[in-house]
Amino acid sequence: MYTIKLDQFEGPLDLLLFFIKRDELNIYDIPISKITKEFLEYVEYIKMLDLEVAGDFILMASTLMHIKVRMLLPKEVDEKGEEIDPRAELIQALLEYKKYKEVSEELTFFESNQRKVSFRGNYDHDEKISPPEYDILLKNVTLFDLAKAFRNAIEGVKPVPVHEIQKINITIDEQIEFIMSKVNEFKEIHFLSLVHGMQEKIRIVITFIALLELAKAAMIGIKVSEDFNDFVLYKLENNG
Amino acid sequence: MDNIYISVIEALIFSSDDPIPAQEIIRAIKGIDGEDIEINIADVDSVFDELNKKYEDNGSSFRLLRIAGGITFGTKAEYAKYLGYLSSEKSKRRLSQAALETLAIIAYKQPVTKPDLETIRGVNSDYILNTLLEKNLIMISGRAETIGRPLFYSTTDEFLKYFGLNKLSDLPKPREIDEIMKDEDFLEQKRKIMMNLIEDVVAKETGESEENNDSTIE
Amino acid sequence: MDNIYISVIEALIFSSDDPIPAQEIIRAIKGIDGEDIEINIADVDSVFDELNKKYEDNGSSFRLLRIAGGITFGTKAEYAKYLGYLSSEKSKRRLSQAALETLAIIAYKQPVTKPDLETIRGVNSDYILNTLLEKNLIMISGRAETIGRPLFYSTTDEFLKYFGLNKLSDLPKPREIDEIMKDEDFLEQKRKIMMNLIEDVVAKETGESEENNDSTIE
Repeated sequence: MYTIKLDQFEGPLDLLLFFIKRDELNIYDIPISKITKEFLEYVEYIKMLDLEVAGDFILMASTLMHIKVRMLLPKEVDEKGEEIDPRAELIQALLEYKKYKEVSEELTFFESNQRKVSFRGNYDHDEKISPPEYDILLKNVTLFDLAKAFRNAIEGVKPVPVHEIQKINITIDEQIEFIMSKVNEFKEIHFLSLVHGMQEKIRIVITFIALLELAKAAMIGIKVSEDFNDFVLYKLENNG
Repeated sequence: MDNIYISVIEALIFSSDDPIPAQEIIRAIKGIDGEDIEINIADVDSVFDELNKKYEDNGSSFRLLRIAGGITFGTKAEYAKYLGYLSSEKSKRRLSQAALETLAIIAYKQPVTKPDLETIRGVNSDYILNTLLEKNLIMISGRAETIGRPLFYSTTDEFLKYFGLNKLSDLPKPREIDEIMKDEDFLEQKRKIMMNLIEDVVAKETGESEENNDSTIE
Repeated sequence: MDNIYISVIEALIFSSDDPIPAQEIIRAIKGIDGEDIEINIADVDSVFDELNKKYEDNGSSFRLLRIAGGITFGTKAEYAKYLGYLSSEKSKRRLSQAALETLAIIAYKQPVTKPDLETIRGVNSDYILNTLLEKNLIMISGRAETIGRPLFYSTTDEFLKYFGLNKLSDLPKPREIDEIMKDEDFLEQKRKIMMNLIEDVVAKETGESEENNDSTIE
């Protein structure tokens, strides 16, 4: 057996290509018995070395055995009546693998050349001014914008210590009326100014629910305000 | 000093990850071309001036700076707004690690509530959730039936677009990632088992089963 | 395009830590100076040539390169040995033959699944895929619709950068199988391997650091 360094081979296909090249074999007429015998010798050797890749080599050994057995049996034919060479698949696999192996050798050149190029190492001292206004990208009102504005409104209410249970008489219908009157009066009104002066959180909550109802029923419109913690209610012309 | 070293010094400053001290420049040149090369700190200093004069004369947008005992390149102030525009654009596109972690938890466990998310991450996640909502990568998708009825968070279509996914089920499964990441020991184990199996097959095919000797595999 | 933008373009490229696409340069300029500024891709292309001519004329050690669909500054090859002396980055290991082979298959067949990759290579590729993912040379790019819906792998921009390619179509064309057959002696491959060997010997002699372990070529 030739002494070859096993770690030179990337796998069983690579090893088979080596045999074919070394013995100047015709890849389309591989002497399966000979090559199988030799391959198995190497598999024994690999197993002895307990190499990680042994499993893949044994799998190939088993493929070679299959082909060897099929070569001894009567020839199979395909639908066109042509004889099937049991080696055909293996040949295809070898050529396909070789194609990429060749390219990978070319890639080594690109790698070598590129290793000679260095890129700029330090960017810490470039002068930069980041304009904050470019961070604003929002275009449409989303549920989140709405919810955030609402939360800000809630947080704007100063907590007052309350010791007695107060009953607040307020209904959604009342607030719907309240909103409609404001919207009709001003055409446009910011949510924060709408709830300005409301002392109880529940009143703001009810007002908010009321405006959601109105928006859902297309009685009013809602759009973004320049202040992203707020939004604008506006009168819809067809309801005027 | 030989004039050929002007370009070498320029290249060394350009590619150094930190401001490079003159001493280091000299060390590299002597390290490659020999200790007897004539070059000293004063040479590096005059190359510094010479290069900066060249950049000034040909209207370059960068120049050499002395920072923390070393030399480095920096762009000039007049381009600051253009560079700032790009870097703010970039930071918008780049997700921070924390955001990515949060996004990942939401993506895999959705719908998920903030308390559940914070249990997993071990830190308060208000700010990150807000950022992700603002970037439209996640959305509020409902409410849990548990105490306090916390909000559910889920990922958006924008999220799928950001990661180039067609649908949520295209996300790599944690199991698949494990499989790629599992350590070599495990692979080794698997291979040994495989070897055993294939060996049996080979032995049977070749009718040599009686000689078969499994001594290589424990 | 106004000539003042030559320096702006130079600054934008110089200050970008990734190769910057011409589109992005235009976006930054229009973002700052207004959408009505006249500048287009052809302008950026001619500034590219103009600047490179300037660097060539005044003996600069770096020049503009087109990599991964963008523009970036890179040093000229003749300074590699000096830079390698100081930088551990440059003396890091080359990719192994197994890694190159796997990358070649992914690059040409992308997106490709692990089973397909392993069929071509004939070996288990978990470990190598993990390595390439960690190095950011490949990425998970989706899922096949075939049974088991295996993950798809594709190459990254980092891959293009590693090999100094502007786009995937700049990759060397694989030979057709018929052609491979004609060249039984694999003469071309032998010549290439020899050239690479010589290159490495030269590099070592000129003092690449001893950590540089080109284990791929014996």
